[in-house]
Formats: sequence, structure tokens, C-alpha cells
Amino acid sequence: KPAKKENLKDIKIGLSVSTLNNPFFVSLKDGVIKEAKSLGMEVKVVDAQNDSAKQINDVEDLIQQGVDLLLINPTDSAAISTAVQSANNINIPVITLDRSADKGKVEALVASDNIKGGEMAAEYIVDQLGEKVQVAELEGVPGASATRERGKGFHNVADTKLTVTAKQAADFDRTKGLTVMENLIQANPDIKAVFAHNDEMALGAIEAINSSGKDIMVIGFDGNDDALNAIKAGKLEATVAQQPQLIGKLAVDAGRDVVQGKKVEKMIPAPLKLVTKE
Amino acid sequence: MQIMMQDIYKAFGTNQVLTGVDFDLRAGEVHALMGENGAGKSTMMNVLTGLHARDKGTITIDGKETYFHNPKEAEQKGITFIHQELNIWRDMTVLENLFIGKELKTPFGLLKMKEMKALAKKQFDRLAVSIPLDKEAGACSVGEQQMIEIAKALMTEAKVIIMDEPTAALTEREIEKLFEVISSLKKEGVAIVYISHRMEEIFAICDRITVMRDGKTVDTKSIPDTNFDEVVKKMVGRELTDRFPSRESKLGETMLQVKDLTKKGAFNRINFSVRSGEIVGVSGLMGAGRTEIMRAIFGLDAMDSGEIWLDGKHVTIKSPDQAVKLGIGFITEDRKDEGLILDFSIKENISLPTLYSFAPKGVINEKSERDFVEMLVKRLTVKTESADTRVGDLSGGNQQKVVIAKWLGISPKVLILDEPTRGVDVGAKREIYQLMNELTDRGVAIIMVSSELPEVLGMSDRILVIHEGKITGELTKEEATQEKIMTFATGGL
Amino acid sequence: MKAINESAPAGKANFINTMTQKLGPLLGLIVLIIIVSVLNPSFLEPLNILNLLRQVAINALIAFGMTFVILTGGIDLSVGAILALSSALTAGMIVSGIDPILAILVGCILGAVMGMVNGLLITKGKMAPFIATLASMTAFRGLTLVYTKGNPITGLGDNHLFQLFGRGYFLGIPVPAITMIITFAILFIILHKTPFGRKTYAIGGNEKASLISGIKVDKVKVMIYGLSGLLAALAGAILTSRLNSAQPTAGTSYELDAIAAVVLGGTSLSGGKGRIFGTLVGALIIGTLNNGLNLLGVSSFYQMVVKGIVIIIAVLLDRKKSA
Amino acid sequence: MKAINESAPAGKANFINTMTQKLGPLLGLIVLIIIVSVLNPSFLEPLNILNLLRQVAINALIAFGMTFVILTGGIDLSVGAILALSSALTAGMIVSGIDPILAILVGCILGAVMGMVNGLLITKGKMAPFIATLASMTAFRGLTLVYTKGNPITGLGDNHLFQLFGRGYFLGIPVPAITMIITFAILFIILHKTPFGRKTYAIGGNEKASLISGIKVDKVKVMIYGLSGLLAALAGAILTSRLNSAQPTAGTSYELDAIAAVVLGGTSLSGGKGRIFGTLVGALIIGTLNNGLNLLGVSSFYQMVVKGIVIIIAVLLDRKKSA
Ligand SMILES: Nc1ncnc2c1ncn2[C@@H]1O[C@H](COP(=O)(O)OP(=O)(O)OP(=O)(O)O)[C@@H](O)[C@H]1O
Ligand SMILES: Nc1ncnc2c1ncn2[C@@H]1O[C@H](COP(=O)(O)OP(=O)(O)OP(=O)(O)O)[C@@H](O)[C@H]1O
Ligand SMILES: O[C@@H]1[C@H](O)[C@H](O)CO[C@H]1O
Ligand SMILES: [Mg+2]
Ligand SMILES: [Mg+2]
Repeated sequence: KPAKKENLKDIKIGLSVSTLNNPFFVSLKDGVIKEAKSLGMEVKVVDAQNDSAKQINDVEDLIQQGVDLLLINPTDSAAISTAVQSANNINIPVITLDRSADKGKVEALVASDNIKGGEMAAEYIVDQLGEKVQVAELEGVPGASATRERGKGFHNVADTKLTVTAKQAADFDRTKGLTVMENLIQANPDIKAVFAHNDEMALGAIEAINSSGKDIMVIGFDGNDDALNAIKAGKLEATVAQQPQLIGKLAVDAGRDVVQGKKVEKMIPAPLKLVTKE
Repeated sequence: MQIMMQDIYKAFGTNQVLTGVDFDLRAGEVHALMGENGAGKSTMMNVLTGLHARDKGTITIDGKETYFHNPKEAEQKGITFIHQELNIWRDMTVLENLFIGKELKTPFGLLKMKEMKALAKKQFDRLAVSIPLDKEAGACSVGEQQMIEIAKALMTEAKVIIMDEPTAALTEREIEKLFEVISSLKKEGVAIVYISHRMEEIFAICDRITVMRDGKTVDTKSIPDTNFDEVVKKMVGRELTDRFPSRESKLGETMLQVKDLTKKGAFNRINFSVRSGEIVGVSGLMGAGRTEIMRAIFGLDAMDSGEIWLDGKHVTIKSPDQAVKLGIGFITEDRKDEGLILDFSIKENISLPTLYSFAPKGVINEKSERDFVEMLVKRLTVKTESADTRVGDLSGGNQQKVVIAKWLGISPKVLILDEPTRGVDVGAKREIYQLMNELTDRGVAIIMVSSELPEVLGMSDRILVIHEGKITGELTKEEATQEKIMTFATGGL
Repeated sequence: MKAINESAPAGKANFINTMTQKLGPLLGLIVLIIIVSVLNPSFLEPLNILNLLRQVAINALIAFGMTFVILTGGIDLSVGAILALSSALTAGMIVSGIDPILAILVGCILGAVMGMVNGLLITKGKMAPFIATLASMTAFRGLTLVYTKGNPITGLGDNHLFQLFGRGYFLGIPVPAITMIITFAILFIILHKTPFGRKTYAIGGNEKASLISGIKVDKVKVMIYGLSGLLAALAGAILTSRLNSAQPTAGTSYELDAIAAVVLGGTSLSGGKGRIFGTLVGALIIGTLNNGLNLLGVSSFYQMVVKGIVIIIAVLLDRKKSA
Repeated sequence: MKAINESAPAGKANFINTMTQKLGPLLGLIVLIIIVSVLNPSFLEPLNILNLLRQVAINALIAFGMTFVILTGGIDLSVGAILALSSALTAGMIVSGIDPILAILVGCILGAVMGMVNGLLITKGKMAPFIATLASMTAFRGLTLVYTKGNPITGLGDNHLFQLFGRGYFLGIPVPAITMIITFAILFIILHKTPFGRKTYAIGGNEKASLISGIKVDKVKVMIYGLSGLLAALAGAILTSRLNSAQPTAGTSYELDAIAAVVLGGTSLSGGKGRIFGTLVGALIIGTLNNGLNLLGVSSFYQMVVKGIVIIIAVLLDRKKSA
């Protein structure tokens, strides 16, 4: 049983990330490492490559290495539960990042409010284009909590105020965003706006829209560098910016407090911000 | 067991192979089935054992109409087939090969290893075969594989055994052993269908003979009532003069000379030379290492040491393409596996070693390729409607001609023929011999590896005998006899 | 005389050859274990070894089935998708109130049926195994997504036996590892001690000859693809229990890991040659690599590079030895 | 005489056989187009057709290379990873200020080199193509992630020619489609009219016999895997231009689509038999399916099911016809 450690230098953090093939999580990881470094803590990073089963193995391997604190960015909220429970069994505190864990004792969840973000995107479209315009939705990896929650938030608003004529999964992937969008335009010539569950897909969609010569507004999610540049260049209309670095930082800070025996909030929100050209 | 097959018809697609064949077999007889390549012998037996369904005709066994649905059924009823194409599992042991599909098992479904070993051993002893039971079958020579097949058939307690060219890969010693077994089987009342292109064998062991031509029965006769020439005439439909066309050898300069070729475990200090216009026969028992020597000369296998001199120059041959460039052609003993691309047309097969000469500008000139190939097809009298026929659809003899044509295309200085007439009918054989003579007339040096003693004696100017990887004897045409060759081949002096 | 003298060492060389061939993969595993444990001694801690065994179980089970398939000269790309679909169906049954153990059983049968569909496409439909299972992989994965609507299936309750199946211990050994070992023992006997096993090798070694020898090639193949599906479903059940949910994307690209395990274990992709013990070793090599690289703190990107290179080296060494 | 008379009808039947074999995939494509355009006439709009051609280009280019590989009896699972790595390297060069067109050229050469590494593993290393390219796929993908640190490479500037390469039009036709057609024409000639093409078929038909006929089998194979890598890199360049960035995960599972295109085009996975025109048709079938199902508003889950089933049906019909 890990005792309370007063000296931060003795604390070993284990970070399990769902995937590092996505700039969002790379920033999230960087945020963790940067903050840990400044506090003098050591971090071990494992990458589940979007495979829930691998993530459980990864967490076991981290526990094996004797980490004192687990920061987990779950690939899937349900699937991670057993790994959280294993950590609970030997009293290693767990904090989840960006996505929640369904079961097990988690000290804190540090995340953006994805439902809220989805709502923000829909409301922005209504503001700009008015009610009942035709919109399309590019969905993330089926089943991922971000996909579900952003979709849910978006539909909370869009189902009454907009007309969602098409939705397809493009797996948070830019290439897929491009091809799926090309086809959506062909099938639904009257679309006026697109909500993409992340910026990568949004950027792909923009390329498709450009070559079709149509005028369709695209709203992304994440606020990564590429997207911000595209907004400056007037290609991307807006993005619901998350602050992955901040999520990482907040998680480390919360972890520090837990290890030192201080109380932390169960839900630590990282602010979302709608970024537009202005 | 008594079998009657009457008026059998069988077509593959539009290819009418059997058109009213009659055949009958009596208990305890050895019945020869002869005919040119493609006459339909194997097909006839496949119809009998149920591998192919007949289109028309009746089959009665012991007076009762019987049709098998698959070879296994035939085997259970006592008819076993040793196929022409060896059915060997190269990666499995000899023992596993012997019992495939009929393993002995305990009531719990587990294999009875001991019993199977004992049975196999008994069978091998009977055939005087000494192959280790746990040897991988793929590591056995073709001859040994053939013996495995024969042993496998003998274990079935069959009442009828069909042997489709069982001796094609065997040498005299194994053949003798096989003949002993055949006569003992005969005494036990087992009937044998014996398919072979080797005339001597037919007259040595058979009681009756049925000759087929073009999918029909020409005649069935009792062996004492016929003779060599009559059988050949019935097979090919015309008189065939001497088996080995006579030739005047005009020997030129030494074309190929090998010095001290050695490869551990395969052959040791091999020295010989071949002159332009000369045929050197290479004889030996199965597994003596003849094929391995030829493969090494051609650059297919690496050797440990030795020199090769071609046309007076020292050459190094590390791969077949170098050998081809130097003007060496190699007709391998296994034409399907190594000689031909079965899915390619005749044309594409023949032009393969010479492709670049038809593509001076990078693109193949179809017309010059075709002209060249058609010239060769005509010269070798390949029986085909066009040069575009798939080689896999040709009969064995014609396939062999295509392989030879392929190598004539490079205008070789040296041609190595490994078992050039294996599985080839008398007519085609003679044509191949004729061709060899034409080649030597034009100064080609020929090495002919062969397990058929009459062929070696009939065609060679000089004969080398190999025993366990070493040259144990060299005989001129004049001094050579079957006995002398066999003495050298078995290592005696 | 000479010949006999010469062949004696050849026989010996042959023996050494077969031994290194049989032991090749095992030696590789041992070397790997030594390297990893020198670099990080905690690798050898009993807890970690048990961990490793549990992690390996899923891939090993799939790879066992794949061994049979590959021995016949085939390939099964659909195992990952079968795992996902059967896992979803099993979870669906559990959620709807069916006894979890019964649900797992039915799920395994459904997996076997899916595998047999592959077998039928390959035998009756005369499709190349690669393309048949590629197509069915796509279809099964699609069906999984349709059935789950893309969402994980959760709420599997807390049946003790069910939880034990993926997460529990028996005599201190993780249950998945026990399942793996028992399955291995059964399959080992089937493959090496029964006519069915012989037929498996025979078909891969020479299909035409097998047919002529009266082996019901089609039937055997259908059974083998069924077995592959069954084992994928069994692995799926373990995963379902470990994740306490069915994931629609579960098993993605597991086929590649399974094939890698089989090949690392020395089984030839052209069929007819290989051993299931090798596959177990191959799965352990992959597992050790994954676990070891994690323990050594190698970044996941470099892990992929190392994994690729290790596979190449292992196979190359194996070729060298057997050459 | 007899023989000639009898063989005449055989020749005719043969001719019909080869015709349906040649036209089989094309008929399939036509049927598919008819179905889709009846269900949604907007499919046939010129803009959509151009769209389709552009979408198909990337898969078709990869599948062309795959055709050569499969004709020799091999397989190349690493194409997607080569695409990603060469795309990342190309983008890296562009960002560092090298002329984009030069960068693409160098990227293609690098792709060819990666392919040749596969070729060497397979020929000199005597590895099975499946496992060699599976391992190199893992390694190349890892290298891509290492090189990009998992992030897309952006900031490729706005060189006009570079943008044209993936996004532009020439005479109203998308440039990727033109690239595809020119490449097709060149490869068609190489495959069907030159000694190199003949050798490709020969090796797949019977490798041993090819070797004995003096073909430098190893050299030809290395060149063919190099070609496959080159074409993957070319496809990667198009994708890089289209996305105006290099994606570390680009090309994931593209190998499967390419293989599907080759097989749908009637090329046999066992080598020696097939045509590159078929592959073009196969790629169009897959493209039409993707595009058409989207136009018809079929959900992406059902799309997978449909795709799997269509592949099965197409291959089964093809077998029937050629049987
Ligand atoms: N499965 C098959 N499909 C199509 N054609 C076949 C098949 N089997 C045999 N043939 C054809 O039937 C004819 C007779 O072949 P068969 O093998 O019976 O001849 P054979 O008399 O045994 O000749 P050989 O002496 O060369 O063995 C040949 O033209 C052959 O090409
Ligand atoms: N692939 C192989 N693997 C292992 N051993 C082999 C292989 N091929 C041949 N051998 C062995 O090499 C020896 C020489 O065989 P080789 O084929 O050269 O003999 P041969 O004189 O040509 O006889 P054959 O009549 O069998 O062709 C034999 O003992 C044979 O068992
Ligand atoms: O929040 C993250 C990011 O939006 C990413 O782009 C995809 O996965 C989600 O969980
Ligand atoms: Mg025959
Ligand atoms: Mg030989």
C-alpha cells in the first residue's frame, strides 16, 4: 500500500493515453509531462492505440512498475472500469482525463463538457444561419464517449432548431472527413453547415467543400493549431476549443493533492471556448 | 475379383477423351494397358475407381454393376490405385504418408503409433526398402517416393492393384524387387493393371495386354500371342522402325569440362568432359546424385568446390541465368514442377529464355516471337492446334517436346537432359531421340541422365556411371553392356 | 563405406536441425526474457508473470485456431470481427437476463457458426481464404456495429462466475491463463495424436492427394474454420469479462497478432508444416515484447518499430537455422 | 485431323470463357452502376463521376502495384504504412523549404526503397511475403509516428503545382484521375507488352521453372515490391496534397481495399493469373460502392455489411463463370 508521500520527487505517475495518433492527446500528454516536470515528478506514458484491451494491459504494466498515481485517459468509459478496480484494490489513486470511467473509484475526472460543447456548436449555427437550415454531422469513432456526448449535445439543440439531413462516421480522421464529406455534398446538395466532432474531420471536410465550389460553413471541435490557422485564413468558421494541455496540467495538480492527502473536486472542468474569426 | 468395363465414354468439357473403351480384368492376372501419351489410360482407371464419373458405359464387378463415387470407396471394395502423379506429402514423415486417410486409432480416437510402425516395417521388409520411417518424404528421392506409394497400396489388402507407370522413377534393382512382389501377389490371386511405356517390362511380367489409341480400345491380346512390333504398331497406328535411330557421331572439340566438382553429402570430385557433337549418358541407381551434379553445373545449387570449363574457357556459374547466357540448357527430370509454366501457352513457355531477343526496343514484338515459336513447334512436331494452347492441356510427351523446344531456342552449346523420356510413349520417345541426333549433328554437346538402361545404351557415345556421388565407371559405347553398368552402379568392381 | 561414413554426420546434422527447428522459437523467447529481465528485473516478479499470462491468453487462444487454419494452407482474417460480434451477442444475452455462463456458451457456438460460414465460402464457394475472410471480416464488423449501434454494451451485472472468467484467479493463477492452458492441451492432443490432426496436416501438405486418399477435405476445412471461430468467441468472452462490457471495435487487427504468433512459432504460411506448441511460444514472445517494452518505458511509437524488427529478425533466424 | 476437328469447339468455348472472364468484373461494375443510378440519379451527374474518379485514384494506384505483387504470388500488406511514411517525409521536406515537386519525387523514390526492403526480405531473407510485409508495415508505421511525433505535418505552403497535384483539374478532369489513367497506361504496357511483364506472370505461374529458364527471379521480385512502394508513395503524395498535410495515420488498412480491388478484378491470389485492367475495374467497383452507398444514405454500419456481401457475391459469380 503506497503511503502518503510528502516529497513530490518520490512520486511516480503512470499515464495511460487512449491514442497518441491524434494531436489532441499529444497535447494532453505534453500538459501532463510539463506540469509533472515542474513539480519534479516522474511520468511513465503508455499508449493504448485506441484498443480497450490493450489499455487494460497497459495499466497492469504501469501498476507492475510501482506507480503511485494513475492518470487514465480511457479509450472507452465502460471498458476501463476493471482496470480502475484493479488499481483500487491496491490503493493506487486514479484520475481520469477527457473521458470518464463507468465503475470503480475515481478521485477526479478532468474533462471538457462535451455535451455542452455540442450544444454550443449547434447554437452557433442557429445564430449565424437561422433556424431550420439543413446541416450535416460528421461523427467521431463510433462508441467513443466524445462521439456520443458531442452528438447528444448537438442534437439537444439541432433536433428542434435545425434540420440534420445527414450524419456519417468519419472516425475523428482527416482523410475520412474528406471522402465522407464529398459524398455527403453529392447526396445532399442543400446543406448549409457541417458540425464535425473534431477538427481533424472538419479540416478534411473543408477540402471537400472547396473542390465542390459550394459555400458551406464548417464548425469543428478541439481548437488544435491547424484549426486555429484555418480559422484565421477564413476557411474554418469556428471550433469549440478544448484545452488539452490544461486538462493534463489540472490532472497532475489534482493528483498531487490526492497523494498529499488533500481533498479534490470529483469533476474538474476544463473550460471550453468557441473560437471564431473575431 | 473380375472387372468388366464396357463402352466407356468420358469427356472433359469439350475434350472427348474416352470414346467407347472396353477393358476386362481377371483375378490373378497382370494386365498391361498401353497406349500413347494422352490415349486415355489414366482416365480409364480414374473412371473405374470413381475419381471421375463416366459419361456412358457399364462397369461390372464380379458380375454385378458397380459404380464407385470416390477412390476411397473403391479402395474399401479392394481396388487400389497407385497413381501416375505421386501423391506424396513432402513435409510429412514416411510413416505418416503410409497411413494418410486410414490411420489406426484406439476406441478413444487416438493414433496407434506402435501398431502403425510395425505394419509399415513389415511392408517395407517385403519390398526390401530401407527408408527410415521418420524421414521426411520430401527428402526422399523420386524413386524412394515411388516405393512409398507402392508400399502404401500393398497395405490395403487389395484384390486389384492398378499401377500407373510405377517404374518411371525406379532403377533396375527396385524394378526387380517390384516384379518379385507382383508375382507373389499374383499367386495370391490379386489382379494387377499395369500401365507402362516400357516395352521390356510388359513382356517380362504381363499375361495379357490391352492397347488403346485415341480414346478407343484397339485390341486385347494374350502376351504370348503378340510381339513388340505388333504392340507398337497398334499403339501408334503405323510401323515404327528401329527404336533408337542410328547416328554417325562426329565428335568435335571439348565443349564442357568439369573438374573436381564437390558438394558435401551429395557428390565428390566429379571429373568429366563432353565434346561437341557427343552424347554422354549418365547412369546410376536412384538417389546416386546425378540430378544434384547437373543442378550444380547449371548454377541451381551451390557446390563446395570445383571448376567448370566451357568451350576452353574457365567460367563461374552462380545462377541459372548465367548458365543460360553461356549457352547451357537444362531439361529437368520433373517437367511439371520445374520445366513448364502450366498456365502459360506453348508460345510463352518456349520464348521464356529468349524473351529479350524479341524485344529489341523494350516491347515484345509479337510477330517475331510467334514466327520463332511456330518454327520450333513445327520442327519438333508438337501435336497442337496452335501455339496459344495452354501447355497444361497437352499430353506428357508433347509437354516434354515443348521443354526441349524452349531450350533449342537459345541455340545451346551444351544441353543437359535429365530423364528426357520419363513417362513418354514410344512414338514420342523416338522423336526425342531423333532430335538429340539432329542436335549433335549441329555440334551441340549433350549430357543425358537416364535411368532406362536401353536408352543409355542405345543413344550414348560414352557412359558415365555414378554411385553414391562418385563416378565409378566410364564406358565407351562399344564396351558398354547392361551388366557392366549395373556392376558400376552398385559400387562393385 | 565412404557413403555410410558421410551420411552419419548428415544424420546427426539432421537431428540438430530438427531440434533447433523445434526449439528455435523457444530459444528466441528465452533470449528475449533474459534481455528484458536484465534491463528491468521487475519483469520476473511472479505477479508480472501472471499478468503476462493473462494478457497473452486472448491472443494465444485466437492463434491456436489460426494454427489449424494456417496448417491447412488457409488464413482467417475474420477472427477479430468474430470476436467482436460474438462478444456483442453474448453481452446482449446477458443484459437481457440470460445466465451469463449459458450466454458465453451460446456465444461460442455462434462464433463457431460464423467460422463455419467462412469454411463454406472457402470450400463450397471455392473462394480464396484470404478474400473470403476479408469479406466476412467486413460484414461481421458491420453487423457488430449495426447490432450495438456503435455503442459499447454495458450493464453485465455482477455474476461471480462471469467475472471470474476474465478477471478471477484459481489457485493463484489467472483464470484466462488456465483456460488457455487447458485449451492448449486439448488442441495439442487433437493435432498430434488423432486422425483429425493428421488430416489437417495432410490437407495443407497436398490437398489434391488428400482428396484422392479419401479425406473429406471440405468437411475438415469447415470444421477447422469453425474451430477458429469458436476460439475467437472464447477469447471474446474473456475480453467481455475483462472489460465488463462488449466493445464494438474490440478485436480490431487481432488477426495480425494471431498470425504473427503462429509464424513466430515456426508454422509455415504455405501450410502442412508447423506445431501448436510453437504458436504458444510465439504468443508468449509477442506478449513478452508488449509487456517488456512497456516495463522498459519504451514509447509506443518506438514499440511498433521494435516489434516489426523483432518479428523480422526472429523469422530470419528461424530460416537460417532450418536452412 | 481428328484432333483438330475436336479441338475447334474447345477453342470456341475457351474463347467464350476468356471473354466472360475478362468481362466478368466489368459486367459487375455496370450492373452496380445501373442499380445505384436508378436508386439515386444524381450518381450519374458529371460532377459526381469526376468526384468518384478522384476518390478512386488513390486506391487504384496502390492496387496497380498490388496487382504486380499478387501476380508473382506475393502480397504487400505494408502499402498503407509506406504511404504514410513517405507522405510524412515528403511533407517534412516541403516544410523545410525544399521545392514541393522535388519533394514528391524524392518521396516516391523513398517509397520505392521501402518497397525494395520488402523485396529483399522476401528474396534474400526467404520470408513469406505476408509476414515480411506485415512486420515492415508495423515498423514503417512506427517510424512514421516517431518522425511525426503523432502529429499531422502542416504548413505546406501554397505552391500551385503541389496543390494541383491532389486538388486541381486539367481540362476539367481532376488531376489525380489523370495521374491514375497515365499510370495505368504505362503499367498496362509494361505488364502485357514487355519481357518484364512476361516474367511477372512467369514467376507467379511457376517460380522454379522461371528460375531454371534463366529469369533473375529475385531481381524481378525486388523491382516489383519497389514498384508497389513507389505507387503507394505516389498515392501518398496525392493524399498529402488533398489534405494539405501529412497524417500519421494515413493509409491505415488501405492494403485491404487494394487487395480487394485486385481480387474483384479477377486476379488470382495464388499468382500467375490476372490483368491490370481488372484491377482498375475492381477499384471502380469499390469506389462506386462507397460513393453509391453514401449517396443512398445508407448508414456507415450497414455499408460495411453490404460491402462484405458484395465482395463475396462478386467473387462467387466470377468463380461460377470461369468454372
Ligand atoms: N481432369 C482433366 N481435365 C481435363 N482434361 C483431362 C483431365 N484428365 C485428363 N485429361 C485429358 O485427357 C486425355 C487423356 O489423358 P490420360 O491422362 O488418361 O492419358 P494417358 O493415356 O494416361 O497418358 P500418359 O501416358 O501421358 O499418362 C489427355 O488429352 C488429357 O489432357
Ligand atoms: N530436396 C531434397 N532434400 C533432401 N535430400 C534430397 C533432396 N533431393 C534429393 N535428395 C537426396 O539427394 C540424393 C541424390 O539425389 P538425386 O536426385 O541427385 O539422385 P539421382 O541420381 O538423380 O536419382 P533419381 O533417380 O532419384 O533422380 C538422394 O539421396 C536424395 O534422397
Ligand atoms: O476530446 C477528444 C478529441 O476531440 C479528439 O479529437 C478525439 O477524441 C476525443 O475524446
Ligand atoms: Mg497417364
Ligand atoms: Mg535424378
